[in-house]
Amino acid sequence: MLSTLAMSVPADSNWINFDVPALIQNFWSATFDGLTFGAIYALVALGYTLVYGVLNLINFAHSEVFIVGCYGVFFTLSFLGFGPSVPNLDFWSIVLNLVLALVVAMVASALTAFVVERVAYKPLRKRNAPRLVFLITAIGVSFSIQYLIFLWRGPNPEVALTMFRPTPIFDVFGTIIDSQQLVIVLAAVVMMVFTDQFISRSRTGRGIRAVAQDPDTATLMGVNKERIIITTFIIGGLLAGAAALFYVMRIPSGVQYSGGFVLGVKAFAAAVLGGIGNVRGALLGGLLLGLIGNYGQILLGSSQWTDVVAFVVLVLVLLVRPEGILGTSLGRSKA
Amino acid sequence: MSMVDGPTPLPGAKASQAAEDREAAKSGPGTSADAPRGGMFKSFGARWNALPRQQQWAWLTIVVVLAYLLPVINPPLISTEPGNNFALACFDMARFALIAVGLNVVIGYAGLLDLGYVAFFAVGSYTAAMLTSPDSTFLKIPYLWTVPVAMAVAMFFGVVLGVPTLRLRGDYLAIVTLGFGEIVRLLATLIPAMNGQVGFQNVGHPPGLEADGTPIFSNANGTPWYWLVLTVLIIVLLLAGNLERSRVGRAWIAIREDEDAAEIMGVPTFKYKVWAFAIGAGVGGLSGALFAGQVGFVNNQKFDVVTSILFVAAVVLGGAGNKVGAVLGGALVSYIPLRFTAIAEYKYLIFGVALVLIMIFRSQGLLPARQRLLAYGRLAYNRVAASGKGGTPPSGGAPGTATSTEAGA
Amino acid sequence: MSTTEPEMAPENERGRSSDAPEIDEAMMAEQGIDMEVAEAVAPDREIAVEVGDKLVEVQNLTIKFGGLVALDNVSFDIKRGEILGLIGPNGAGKTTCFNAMTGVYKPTSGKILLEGTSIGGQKQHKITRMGLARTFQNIRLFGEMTALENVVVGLDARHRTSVGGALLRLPRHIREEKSAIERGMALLEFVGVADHAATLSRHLSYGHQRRLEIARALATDPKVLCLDEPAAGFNPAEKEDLMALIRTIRGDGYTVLLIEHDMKLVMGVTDRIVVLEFGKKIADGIPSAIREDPRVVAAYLGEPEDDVA
Amino acid sequence: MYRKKVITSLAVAATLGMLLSSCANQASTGGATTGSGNRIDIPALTKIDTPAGAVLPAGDGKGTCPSTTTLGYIGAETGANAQLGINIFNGIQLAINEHNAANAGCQVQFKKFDTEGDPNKATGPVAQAVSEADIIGVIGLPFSGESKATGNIFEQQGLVHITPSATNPTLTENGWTTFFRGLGNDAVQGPAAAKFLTGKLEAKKVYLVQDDSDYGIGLGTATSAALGSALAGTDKVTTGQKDFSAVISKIINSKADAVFYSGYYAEGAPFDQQLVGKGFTGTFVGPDGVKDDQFVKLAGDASNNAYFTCPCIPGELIPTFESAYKKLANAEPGTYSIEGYDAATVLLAGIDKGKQDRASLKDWVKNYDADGLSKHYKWNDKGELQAPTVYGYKIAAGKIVPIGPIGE
Repeated sequence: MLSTLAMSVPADSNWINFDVPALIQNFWSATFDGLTFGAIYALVALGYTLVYGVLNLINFAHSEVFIVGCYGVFFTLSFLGFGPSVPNLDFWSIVLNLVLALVVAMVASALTAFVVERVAYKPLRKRNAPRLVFLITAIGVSFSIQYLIFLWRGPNPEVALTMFRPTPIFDVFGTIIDSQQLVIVLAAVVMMVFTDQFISRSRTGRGIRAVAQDPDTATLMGVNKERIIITTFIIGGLLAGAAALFYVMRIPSGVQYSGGFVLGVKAFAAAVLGGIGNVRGALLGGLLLGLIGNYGQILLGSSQWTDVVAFVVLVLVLLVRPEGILGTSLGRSKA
Repeated sequence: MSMVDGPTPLPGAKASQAAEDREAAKSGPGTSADAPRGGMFKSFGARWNALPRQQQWAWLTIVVVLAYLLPVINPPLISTEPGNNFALACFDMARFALIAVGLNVVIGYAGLLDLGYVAFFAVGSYTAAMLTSPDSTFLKIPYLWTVPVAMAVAMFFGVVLGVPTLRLRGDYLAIVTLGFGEIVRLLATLIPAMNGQVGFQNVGHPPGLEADGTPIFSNANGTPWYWLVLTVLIIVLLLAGNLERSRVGRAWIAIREDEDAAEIMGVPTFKYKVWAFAIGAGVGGLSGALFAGQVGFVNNQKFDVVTSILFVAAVVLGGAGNKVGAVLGGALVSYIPLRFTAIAEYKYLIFGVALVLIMIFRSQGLLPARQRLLAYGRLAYNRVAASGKGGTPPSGGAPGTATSTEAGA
Repeated sequence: MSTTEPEMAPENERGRSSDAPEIDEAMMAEQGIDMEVAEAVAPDREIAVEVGDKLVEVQNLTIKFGGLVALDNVSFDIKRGEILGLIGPNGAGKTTCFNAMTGVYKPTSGKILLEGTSIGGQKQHKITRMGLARTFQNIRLFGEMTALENVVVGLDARHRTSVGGALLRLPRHIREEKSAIERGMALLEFVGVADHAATLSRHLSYGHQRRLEIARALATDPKVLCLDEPAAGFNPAEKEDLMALIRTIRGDGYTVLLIEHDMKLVMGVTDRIVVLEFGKKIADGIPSAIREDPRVVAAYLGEPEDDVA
Repeated sequence: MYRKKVITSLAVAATLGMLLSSCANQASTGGATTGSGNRIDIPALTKIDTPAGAVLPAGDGKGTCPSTTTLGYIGAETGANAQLGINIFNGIQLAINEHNAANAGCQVQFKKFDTEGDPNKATGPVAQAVSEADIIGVIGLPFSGESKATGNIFEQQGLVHITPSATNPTLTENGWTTFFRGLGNDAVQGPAAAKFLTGKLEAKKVYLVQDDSDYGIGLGTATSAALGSALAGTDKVTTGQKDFSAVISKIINSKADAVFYSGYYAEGAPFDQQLVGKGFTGTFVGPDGVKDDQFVKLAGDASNNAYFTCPCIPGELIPTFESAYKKLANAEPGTYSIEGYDAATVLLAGIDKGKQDRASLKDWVKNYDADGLSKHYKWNDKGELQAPTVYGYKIAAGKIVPIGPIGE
């Protein structure tokens, strides 16, 4: 695609420059920043992947499940007195407040996911509707939630919330890793490992895998399909709520009605990149997408390239591995 | 996926077999066929198909004449004035209808979910702009020539995108097309020759001057533009009808219904998917070029994912797979915010809620799809009906179209 | 019903001009047809009357999925003009073999030749055009199309109209569309679904759907017609009709490959039977011989027939 | 400033060239206490004089005109760009109300047309407006894109229009005789900003970051040219971008002591916030697109290092305008409210002088030469103001306050 476009452009415009020195100079900071954002992508991507695994549905409304979580964080922390300034609190009070915000966000997101499932998808499932219908419904739900928030909160982002001032922790290859990056990456990875173990070990997890593999047989074997589906949506919601906290931590002024959409698209791309339906694929895809975007924008000289690079890589990966890097396997084995 | 382990492709075929057999025996063949397709539209479709050809022709002529006269009549309740010039509103409705008809080929016929359709519209717009605007460094050609060029360029992009990605199935295609749409928009920003948000001014228009020296196709003059797009729309509808009632249309529907089975029945599915993509892209490019000519200014705004999704919404609202439905859906999606400017704030919310409600309660859209896939089907079906054994032909299923000229029905 | 003797050759020698079996005649009379299926499917085609030569050769076919060997070095032939049954217990590899022949799976090793040309690695639609058509175990009609349209999709495999030709309604398009209606209706009459030509296929009864699948496959003008458990879900009377139909098809000069669980049907209609078990061929012979074969008996005793359908 | 960002309230008022930056001696109160020692403290302006002879909408009260005489506003009323439009048409409404109250014999009508600020939607409303013969003058369109798309329609119909906020320099290169710009364009602001950075702010190495908008690119180009050797590097960001870590690491590695962000506050605010969060201690300067209370809200504490440039006038320092506006709109005057007010005043003065058809009103504006509340209005033959001014602003106690004209 790039080459064809390049041909159609007058020769005088060298609009692609590879700035290798800049990449070398900024390599480690790009890596750590990419991993931080990638971890957030990955948490949201899990929600897409789980629902896709069980229902074969791209839950386009998941980005709104996420943004509702962001508003949960915003209202909780605003209520607790957080604002644009660095809070004047001791370490444990901050931790306590953040945990509270985390819980509220997770509950808010999970509740949204639950309502979306019940109101929009369940009636369709009952009628055995074609998949396009599900997808359009998902898009409709996404628009509805987004613009409900728009009408309620207006077009502007909410006031910035600073949770704590990032302090340097490590110095790796001359680049500082700060406390914020560390908190986000560690917490996200812990949550994902927990989710992975839950899916593969617990009784409910086995049920999820069984439904993903073959809903009809799973039902015959005594698995309550409806309960599994709703559980899957709720797990996705909980993770999206957690992602919301880290997102607001990273981008304090990112709470906005439309804030979820772009991130949702990226997270979905991450899920596809890693292999949709695959829990570990979501982690891998998220981190990779974060890294690729960051390297790409530095190499090509402007952050306007981030999405172009990310999507081009996604397309290329899909051409080589049509089912993503790790393949689709939430209990599914395709011949 | 394995071919044999999949779910029963015709849901409940086995389970409901006995019931259907009984019903069929009782009521005679054919009559139960389209029972689920209820509602007032069904009776309309049935009545329409029952009309003799001459009457269908007469009604069609009236509808087309009324459509042409729409901006001249400027009917009081329907008019978008005083907020928006009604002739231009008509133009916008026709443009949206044209886009929806093109996208309907991709989504409605071939069942390929394209979430980046706006990219082809953008390619068409930019082609027309860059070949006519004084802000561009390219060679300049008369505007009317840019229209076929824009179609060709958009089709080329359709093929370039389609060949690698159409091997992917369903949802992967959705994300890849969505990504492609974003890439085109971002490249319009990144490539200096495409002028980013600065854009191209004074895009060309068809020749001709009014008595007072202003161009007939001035961007303030909606009526000639509307007539132009309406004419193009009718031609595209006729051609789409031709394709629908040919092996091409049958191949598309077969792919939509069961891609593996289609391939095994000898349909070169990949080739026809690329064709669907290319034809859809061509119509998108065509509408883009017409739009660029009317507005006279093209920049990188408004070629975003949300616009793509509005296009999809137009197709689905009208009834995916039905080209007349696509016209209706496209026109409505454009008309409602222009007419009810007071509710502009709410339009996306209304869209969202409407999409959900329509999908839940009327998932086949306002005008449910029923393609007529045989150019001479009426001959055969009439024979079946006449033989007395077949009962009445099913309402939607009596493809009463023997010539392409009815495509606009 | 095991009347079929190993008299494959004599019956087939009658080839296209054979007298149709009586059931078939009755059926055709009932529907007022006086046209043979070959006439409808391929009016211009020379049906090869020479029988007995190898039409399809499966040579040392092996298919592996990961570590699992689904087919292990299987070889057999389909001779022109015969009805070959492919049987075996569940999981024996019948459907895998079938899918390999129709291009769904790629052979890990070995070859499949149709009239001496390898079909391995060909695209599925090309294989269909080479002359190999199939039906599906679980019906896969195009649900939103009428019965007639379904059949015409099959006929399109032999059409040569281009996209441009269809767009502009060039003469070839018009010619092909007109003949498609005639031939499609003839095929529907042949399988007995003509009354429902205008009915959406998803609204057809189960039996009609099965028959329509056969008509659609026949429409592609195959050299070999592969039927994947065509009698699944049929009652005995329907099975009788189906057997008659298959015989008529063969009688008109088509070669048929039949996968079936129902032993009665297989024994009643086939000329020859290949038996698979655990991915290996364990027997190959005329029905009466297969019936006596101890290994086949053992294989089937291991799994009661009731479970199989 | 012409694009899709909502600008919320910040009072802006005006004087002309005679503004007294010298009388602005009061130190800023509190607030700006972030302790980067290398930051220059420039005192805030507290009051400015309005020109004594400023033309006001009321005029002499003796105007007469037909009751059908109508002025139009065409621009965003709804959508994401609504706030800017509301600021403008409230300013216009105020001017018309004052005029009609004082001139019983001339009751001018006011009609609004909604474009959502979208060039693709603008032709419908503009075509509608020009087709209504009673409309003899228009204030609009606020954004450059929509102005480009529709300028020729006004030209064809000879309908004069004054944009209160579209700043793209090329708009006056089209040969349109009906287009007039009521403020300085980007080509004026860029050099002023560069001079402000290297002069008053004493920056040695300036890193310039621009967004992908028409505005950001144009202003960025003008500024970087004027910065010359003080330019330490440039980068581009995207509208809607949330994460700026890659840009920031480049800036920090470049050891720049100031950043000029050529774009809008929606990206500028999180950018500055993340910049400071990553340990950047230099100053941050943004143009009128960034100068907004939303910036302070979104950037939080980080905004203390921020300065702004704007071709707009600090309207909140003109008490009469501020109180009248508040009474009408129940809100503080916003960015470009006074530009809308002044533009309407120019047209109303013409109507009172008997210029009551499109042709004569156009000539009136063309030859206009008088003070408005915010500045002196006299256009050159292309439709640009002859003497626009650019103001500098800073943040004090969480508020944006003017620090006087820059770039002179």
